[in-house]
Amino acid sequence: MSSDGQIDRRSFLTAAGGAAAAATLAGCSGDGGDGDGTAGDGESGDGDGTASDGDSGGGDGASDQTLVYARGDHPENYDPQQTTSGEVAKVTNQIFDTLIQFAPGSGGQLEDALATDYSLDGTTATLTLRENVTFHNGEEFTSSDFEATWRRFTQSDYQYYLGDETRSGYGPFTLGDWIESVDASQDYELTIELTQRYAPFLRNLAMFAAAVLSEAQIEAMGDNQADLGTEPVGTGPFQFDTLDNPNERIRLTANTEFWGDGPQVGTVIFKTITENSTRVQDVINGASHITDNLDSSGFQRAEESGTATLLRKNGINHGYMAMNMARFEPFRNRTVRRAIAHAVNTEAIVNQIYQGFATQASQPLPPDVLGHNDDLDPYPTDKEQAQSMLEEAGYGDGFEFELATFSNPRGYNPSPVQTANQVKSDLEDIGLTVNINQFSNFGPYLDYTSAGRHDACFLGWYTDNADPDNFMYVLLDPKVSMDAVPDGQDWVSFDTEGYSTLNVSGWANTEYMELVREAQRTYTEGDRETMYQEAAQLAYDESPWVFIDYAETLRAVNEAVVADSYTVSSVGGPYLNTVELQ
Amino acid sequence: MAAPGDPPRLRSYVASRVRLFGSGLLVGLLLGGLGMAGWTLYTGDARASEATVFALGALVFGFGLLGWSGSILAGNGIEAMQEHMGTRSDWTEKDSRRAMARLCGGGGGIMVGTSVVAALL
Amino acid sequence: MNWTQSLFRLVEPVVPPRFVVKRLLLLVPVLFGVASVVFAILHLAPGDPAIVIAGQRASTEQLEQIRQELGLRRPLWEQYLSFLWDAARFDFGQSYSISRGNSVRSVIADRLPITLELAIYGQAAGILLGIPLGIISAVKQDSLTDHVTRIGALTGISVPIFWSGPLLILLFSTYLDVFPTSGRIDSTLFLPDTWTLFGRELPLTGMITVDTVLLGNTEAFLSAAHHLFLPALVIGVYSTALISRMMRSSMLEVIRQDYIRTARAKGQGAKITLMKHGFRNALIPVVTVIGIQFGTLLGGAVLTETVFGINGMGLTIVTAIGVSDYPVVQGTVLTFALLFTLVNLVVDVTYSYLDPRIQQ
Amino acid sequence: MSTDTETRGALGRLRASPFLADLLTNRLAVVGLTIILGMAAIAVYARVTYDLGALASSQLGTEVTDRAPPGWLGPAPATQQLFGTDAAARDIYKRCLYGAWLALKFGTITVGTSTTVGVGMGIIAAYYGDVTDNVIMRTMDVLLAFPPLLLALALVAIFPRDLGLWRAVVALVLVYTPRFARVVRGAALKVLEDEYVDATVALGATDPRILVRHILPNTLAPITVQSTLNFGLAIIDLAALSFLGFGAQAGTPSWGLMLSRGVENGLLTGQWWLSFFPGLFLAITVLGFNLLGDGMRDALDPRMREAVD
Repeated sequence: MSSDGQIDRRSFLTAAGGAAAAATLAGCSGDGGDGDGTAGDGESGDGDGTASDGDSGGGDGASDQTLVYARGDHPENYDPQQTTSGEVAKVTNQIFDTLIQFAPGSGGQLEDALATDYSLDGTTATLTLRENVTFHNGEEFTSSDFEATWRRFTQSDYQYYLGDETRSGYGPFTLGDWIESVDASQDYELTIELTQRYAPFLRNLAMFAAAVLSEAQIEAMGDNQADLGTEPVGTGPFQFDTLDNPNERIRLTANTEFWGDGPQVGTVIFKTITENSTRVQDVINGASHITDNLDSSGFQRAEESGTATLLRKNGINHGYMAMNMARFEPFRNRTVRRAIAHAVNTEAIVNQIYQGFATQASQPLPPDVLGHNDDLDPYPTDKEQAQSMLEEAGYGDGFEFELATFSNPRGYNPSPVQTANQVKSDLEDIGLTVNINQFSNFGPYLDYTSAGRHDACFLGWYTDNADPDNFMYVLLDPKVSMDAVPDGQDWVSFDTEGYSTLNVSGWANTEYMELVREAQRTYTEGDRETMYQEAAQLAYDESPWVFIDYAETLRAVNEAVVADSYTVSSVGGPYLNTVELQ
Repeated sequence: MAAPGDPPRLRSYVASRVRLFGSGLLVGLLLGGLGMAGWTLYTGDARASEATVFALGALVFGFGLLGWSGSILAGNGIEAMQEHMGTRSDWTEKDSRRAMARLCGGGGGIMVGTSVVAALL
Repeated sequence: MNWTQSLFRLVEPVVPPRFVVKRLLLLVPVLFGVASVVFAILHLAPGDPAIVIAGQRASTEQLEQIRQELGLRRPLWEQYLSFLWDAARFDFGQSYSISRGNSVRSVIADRLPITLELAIYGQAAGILLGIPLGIISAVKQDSLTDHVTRIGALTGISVPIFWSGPLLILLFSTYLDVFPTSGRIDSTLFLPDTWTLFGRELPLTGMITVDTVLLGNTEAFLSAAHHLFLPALVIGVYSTALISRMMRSSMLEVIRQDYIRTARAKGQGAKITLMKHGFRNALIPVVTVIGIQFGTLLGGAVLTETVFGINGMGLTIVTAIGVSDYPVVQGTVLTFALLFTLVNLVVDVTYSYLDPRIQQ
Repeated sequence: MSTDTETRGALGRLRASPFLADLLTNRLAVVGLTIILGMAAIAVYARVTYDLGALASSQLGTEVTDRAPPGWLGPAPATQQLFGTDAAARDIYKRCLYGAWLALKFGTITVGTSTTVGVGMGIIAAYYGDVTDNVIMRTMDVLLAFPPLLLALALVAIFPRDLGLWRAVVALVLVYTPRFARVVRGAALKVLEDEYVDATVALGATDPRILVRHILPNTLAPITVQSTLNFGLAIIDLAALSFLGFGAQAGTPSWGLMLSRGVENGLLTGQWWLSFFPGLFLAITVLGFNLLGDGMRDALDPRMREAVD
């Protein structure tokens, strides 16, 4: 690690380039790479990877191979605390480790990472940390690194606090809102005191934003904390080497001292191809090995080619259309909402617009998440029934409303404009007039929806931590106090004290709110499951949203990648440490 | 150009420019003040009105400044080119400069007027 | 006077330094003018920067905190003045999302050369092909050559870049697989940040075809040229079409001028007449118009970069508008304006070479 | 230079209509005119025959296949879906035809408005002169100095989004108006210099009369050329704004939007018909206007012909 906190980006890159040219592994001073890795090897045997001893030892032999990962965007800052972008997380997950991680290929099971033992009891979380883990800069990992990480992210009185405008919204969301204090008095014991009982907390520790940074680096960065993302230093399987912004690439090299499995390749290059189908073509040609964010036509094309395989997995996400009860009066009538749910042909949306790479949604929680209610089926499309329900509700003559939509594809809604058009066509059939209000920019779009200015809108959610709370409480609880909801009313206005604008339908069903709030504090898995299933039933019946789809996680992989060495995960990852090339 | 030790010419040099800019400024002040007050009455949101009217003022001001410097910068070239091509649009650098100075004054006036009214409200 | 002599006269140092200095000084008000316009545009544009920064996961209090931090709650004149001050130092702070946490200055430093490279190839093609084509077309007015050139030029400006570009990609990249679909260089080739000249380390230009030559890396140069071919072709055709049209009408006008007719009457050969009087005079409006057309070319670069996924200033501004990364929008717009002004300044100076009368 | 007399000559010529004769002998201009008339016929046909709502709404969930190749390529009968269907299973052929209507409609609105406003400003500037002239024309000059597409992008970013396609139209009107104002002012000044206008003023003619009776007719020729040339540019710029996502609203069968959706939904995976046909219509139409405009300019400007003896 450079001792000079003032080092600027260009001279840093020069240093890194020089280091690469000398075939050393770059840190700022390059000393991490030359270090003797005995301690690391010993430790990795302790973990889950029995094969890794041999691999780490023989890693140098396999190290000349280069894995190329193609993606759609090239952010230029790889600080896990400054981003909300999945594109950044893909890279930081290679460089950094979290205390606990999502097991590769699982639907969000937790497993050991930098902590070998962890428990949550009441408002206290206790973790035992892995010993003999070193950062890429050669510093040893201890509990004070986590403390510094947390303080940099959330504590404005900390000397090296990242700053309100620099840190991402994940700061409070992941750690800040929940952690009261961190006790790092012992090097390998960590005690975290929470502000309240909070069941998803351990899962939050596995989120990419909770990645552990090096305290030594934080201190060395001094007042230039924002620059940390151009020279990230972590404990992960790959270490940062070169950031080539003009050509939109980033190069990582193997960390031979990695505590866990692998890495099996010497170099990983993340390259950028904006156009989805071009990216698939690149994998088919073998110019890159793995790519993500496929669209349906790219998927078909890869499927037909003989050189690439396709991996698909249920995703943990949800695309929906929210009906804003706080603004648009007819939506306050449950029968109207249910009629709309019956009219929108989600089957056509999922099978034709999304080409079958998503499944119809039936409830807020996607499958594979604790508390998903298997008894619920998507609303069947039945326009006659929808029509008669409208008449029953007194809206037989129809009405007119605005449907706001973003226009650039997002994972849970790969074709928003077409989807909006489909909804418009479907609702026309039952006499409703839909005016599509299309936003080309996502930022102003969120601005608009979180101010509650829409009648109805498309939105969606990717899970952060695969916890049901992350959908049920975050998206559908208004987070106002129970007393703020007037009697006999199941919505509140957006300016209610404490209102969370993530709830874009204004829904405030007290029965539902009690359930999910109780579940948030419940640590017994079985009890939580029952509560969420009940809450899901309620959401289904009340239908504040039209539940549209759960999109699949899709990856195209070139034949050069050894079969099964790459595992698709719907949360966390990609796990490139295990990937082998032929 | 006015040389030092040539006060009357300097005075007229300055005065003519002040007159140009000033006339614009006065109109701008009026527009800005009235615009700000009127817009606030209409929308009921002083902060948003200030942002809108002030930004419009900045737009006019920037536009004027750009035109002013642009006229001098490209003036000779454009005049000569038009003479050369015989388009005869009577474009002169001086006219352009003067018109732009007025615009500049107007934009500046709107910004000042808005800020004053915003501070009073 | 023969052809070489007239060429030589072109490079004679006839422009007084004062002329240039005065123009350079005027860049200051230009910068402030553009900065004011940019300030206005961003304050009139919809959208709240705080939500852009914090994202979907932020709470209302955090948003308010960020607004305070960004100074969005200060009076506008204060925001305006501090913005001007920052603009004067070319400091737009940090990018909100494209390159979050990095300075806008470094984003621009990375991307400007990319656009310049594309624009230079486009402009060069336009000048090298467009000017001769325009002359030939004018000299042989109404001949077959003229018709073909004119139809070609008209087609060139009529076919949208956002149609021809994708079609070329489809044909040459997807079907024939002779050109890469995107990127600027093979993904496994990395270049160092400096090159060495007589033992001294110098920074690279950022223009990849130049850099690879400076580094003497043939493989990388070929790869870069291979990647650049299609985009350069698209913008080159566009620029050639623009300039040949201008050159033709300008040349026609000069040809008809009396003194040329007189010269011809004296019995000199038609070709010599053209070279001697026509070319230089015809070039005068063309040079000026090339400057103005540079703006159109920048517009073409925006579309070309969008189509080919080239990460230059054009794609940056479209993306930045798309994700509401306001500091980047400010920086790129200002850079575009300065670039445009500088090019016109160069044009102005060139122009005074060609026509010393205007230096006064 | 003897520009004045020559230009006056050109205007005189126009009155006696050798202009039209010149134009019609220019084969390229005739081709251009034919293309435009053909497109106009298509536009009117599409407007009368098809229902915009039906063309805009998604056909998914019906028996029509989405992204079906053109009939003459694929398994379907050759007459079916001449240009194939798009990602929402809509008939590209019909949408392309309707696109002609939209392009000509919005092109006419854009160019018509900028012509009207530009002519107004130009004439006013020329007639009143002095401060009015300076303020109007100098503002126009600054607007002219901005790169057109970049200026339009910046303007589109400020306008309220609910304007939809009108946002792009308004931005382009602002981009084009100065061109007309400048041309008209130049032409009007020449007319004003003629003694006979002075004579009419002396006889007590009112302002509007002079404007309408004397100035306007004499500026018609340059305005027409300018409008024709800018018509092509307007259509292409409107399409470019739609392509970049700042123009036409979802589902509208506008060529620019169809093109961008087509590129996104399938060009690179071989479904070229999604974007090829809208682009072809766009390019042909623009070419038509450019051919005609060029021909008109040649026919109008006598210097061009004198040049070659």
